[in-house]
Amino acid sequence: MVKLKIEFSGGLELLFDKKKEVAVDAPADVEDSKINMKTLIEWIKTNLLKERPELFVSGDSVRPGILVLVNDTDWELLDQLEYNCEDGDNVLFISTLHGG
Amino acid sequence: MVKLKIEFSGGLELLFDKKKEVAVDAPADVEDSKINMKTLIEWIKTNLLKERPELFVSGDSVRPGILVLVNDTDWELLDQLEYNCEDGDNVLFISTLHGG
Amino acid sequence: AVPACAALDNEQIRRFSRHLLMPELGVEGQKKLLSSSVLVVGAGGLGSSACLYLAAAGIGRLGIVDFDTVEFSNLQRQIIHTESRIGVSKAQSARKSVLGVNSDIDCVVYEIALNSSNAVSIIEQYDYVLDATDNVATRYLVNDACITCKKPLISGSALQLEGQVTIYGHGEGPCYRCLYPKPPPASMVTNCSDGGVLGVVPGLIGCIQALEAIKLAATCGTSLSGKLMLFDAFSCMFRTVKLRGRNPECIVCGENPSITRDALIDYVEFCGASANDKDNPQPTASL
Amino acid sequence: AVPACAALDNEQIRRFSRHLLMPELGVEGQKKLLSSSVLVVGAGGLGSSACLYLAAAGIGRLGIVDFDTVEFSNLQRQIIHTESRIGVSKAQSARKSVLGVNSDIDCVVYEIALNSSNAVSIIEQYDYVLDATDNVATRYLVNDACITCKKPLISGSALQLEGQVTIYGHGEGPCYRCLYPKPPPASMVTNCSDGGVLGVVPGLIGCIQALEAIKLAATCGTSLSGKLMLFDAFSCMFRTVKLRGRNPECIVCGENPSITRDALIDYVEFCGASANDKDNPQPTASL
Ligand SMILES: [Zn+2]
Ligand SMILES: [Zn+2]
Repeated sequence: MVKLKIEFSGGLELLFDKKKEVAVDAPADVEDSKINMKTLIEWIKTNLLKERPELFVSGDSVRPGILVLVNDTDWELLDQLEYNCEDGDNVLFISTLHGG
Repeated sequence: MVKLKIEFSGGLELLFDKKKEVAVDAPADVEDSKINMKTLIEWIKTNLLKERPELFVSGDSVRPGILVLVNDTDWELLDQLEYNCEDGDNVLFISTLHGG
Repeated sequence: AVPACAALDNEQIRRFSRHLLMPELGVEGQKKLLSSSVLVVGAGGLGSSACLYLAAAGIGRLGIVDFDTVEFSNLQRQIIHTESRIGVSKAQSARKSVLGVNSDIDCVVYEIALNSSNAVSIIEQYDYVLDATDNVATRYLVNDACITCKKPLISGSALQLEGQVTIYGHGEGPCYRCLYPKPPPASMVTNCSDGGVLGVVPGLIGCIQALEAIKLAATCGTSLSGKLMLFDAFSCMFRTVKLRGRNPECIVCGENPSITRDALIDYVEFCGASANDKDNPQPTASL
Repeated sequence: AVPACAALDNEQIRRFSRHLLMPELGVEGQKKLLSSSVLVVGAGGLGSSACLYLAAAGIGRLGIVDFDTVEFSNLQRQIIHTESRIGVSKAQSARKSVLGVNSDIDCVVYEIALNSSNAVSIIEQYDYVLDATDNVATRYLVNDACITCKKPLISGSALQLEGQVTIYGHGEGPCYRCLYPKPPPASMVTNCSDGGVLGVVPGLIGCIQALEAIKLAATCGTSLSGKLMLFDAFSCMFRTVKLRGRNPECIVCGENPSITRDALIDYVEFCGASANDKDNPQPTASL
């Protein structure tokens, strides 16, 4: 199991029972102690998402308009879907706001 | 030696060569690896303070109007002058602002 | 303190539609705002944005205390005033601007300097108080009057490129005196006349004060009580630190207070400084 | 873009004394502000506080773009407008308020909807641009026009109890398209008309946008370029995260851009949504 803090912001929390922050034990799929980001997104979709999956995922990634931050760093700087999350990682999904 | 991050805010940085943040190796005086807060204040006064000590210290503590935070927590919740700082601690000195 | 309304009228529904759409606020939250009263002490840099956003949000009664008049050098940050109101009472000028945005609120002005004799009788008429003043003596006075009247105090301050916000006298959180039992030496106090301030910094802090008052009034969200928010405009970084709790020994909010609502002290004497930003220039001041 | 002044005149010295006192700004910083020009796209919730604080700070030329008119439901957050200006052009109303605070600036209004034909000719006249708009199509348009004109874009947004701020097209930082190469599906976009917004949240975000523009113009401090600031009003927490750098493959800021200043695209078609907060109500919208 991999112990992660998963956060949702920018309205995404509405898809997750209005929870902005969830502590999870996700199943390891890399070296017994890590979980690949692609697997994690699929796992979140199956285990945490409560409604309208098309507002969260698109193909095997997140939908356009969502940023993914691992430990407050854009996942584009960290191998994106190939990043392997480990114990203690904080994964934040942000939906961009457009209002003003 | 105890590795600490010392920060100054609210104008106090003017007494410390305009540095808002200093990484220091302070001499341990407790158990070879910790430094007592009272000793640390004296050490900062001797080693970091550049001018007007009366704007920083008063007796063996800080002057009225300065808050001390260890790892973002008020030192009053942590034994105040009796707290022993250890490797990695962040000590923040804030001068209260009154302007508006 | 303002009579609670049974329902929103059509004009209120139109005005506050963007609030009513939010589940966290909704009709019930808006009704609470309309039934609430807030006193803003100081119509300067902090008070400018705070008063405008409190009025726009529909706080039912807004009190504004300021004995000063608008000066040209205020306009670099005090966006509630205008060039045409130079020399006019700041409290009156602020009232004119807030009623321009929302004429439906009750806006009461106090063109006086708050002191030990008048503070309690004004503060007891409001639910929440914003400290938007600019000097140490008035900050102790406002604290003591709020604590003895059991009114939460949303305190903001700004200088140069930094700002600070917290809430005193709410829940288990401390009061100003719990944190600062002794005033700082008068020679070490810098105000905006001495040290300068980037205009938008108090503007931003005033917004946070208004936000925290709105959240308390609407009983929405978690407040800054027991926490101190620090802002550094140079790096655009915010940081929230955890403060001590209420001190049982505190002479105003503790178990055996020596300062009571009928026995406030002489704050100018206590601080050794004038309760006036302008009377006391400190040429050497940098702290 | 505004002629640099050799020295401050006496009126400017009086007006900006609180800036001149600060070592980080001083006379040189103030002169840079007076010689700078900033375009604010949108005179709504974000633009209200941003325009007022930019004007108060002495930005030499302030452009304001908005084709809309003031509506009653705007006054819950758009504190630059007034009840007496309902039905009036928002750009003109904003101009009146900013000149009230500082009549010494050059305030230019554009009572038009920005589009692919007019955006470049307006934006190229300014040093910095604030995105204070309320819809996805205009955000892509403003981004592309700023990037192709090499103007840093200070982007803010707000909805319900949250806000976001960043700077695009500055230094090694990304642009809007580097982060969001594909627009979100139109059915997933919520604006303030649909989802509501707590009025002071865009007010606060607009202050941060003004601050960042002032810092860039005065070359003071470190900017939010390459970083995204998130604000959650419910808990009053700010958080800054690190963004990717500029994408060499980006079709506007990359090495072989397909979008150029003479070949902007049709943004409404690109986003599949109208560039207008009001034309496109989304009853199911919550994202
Ligand atoms: Zn107390
Ligand atoms: Zn790009």
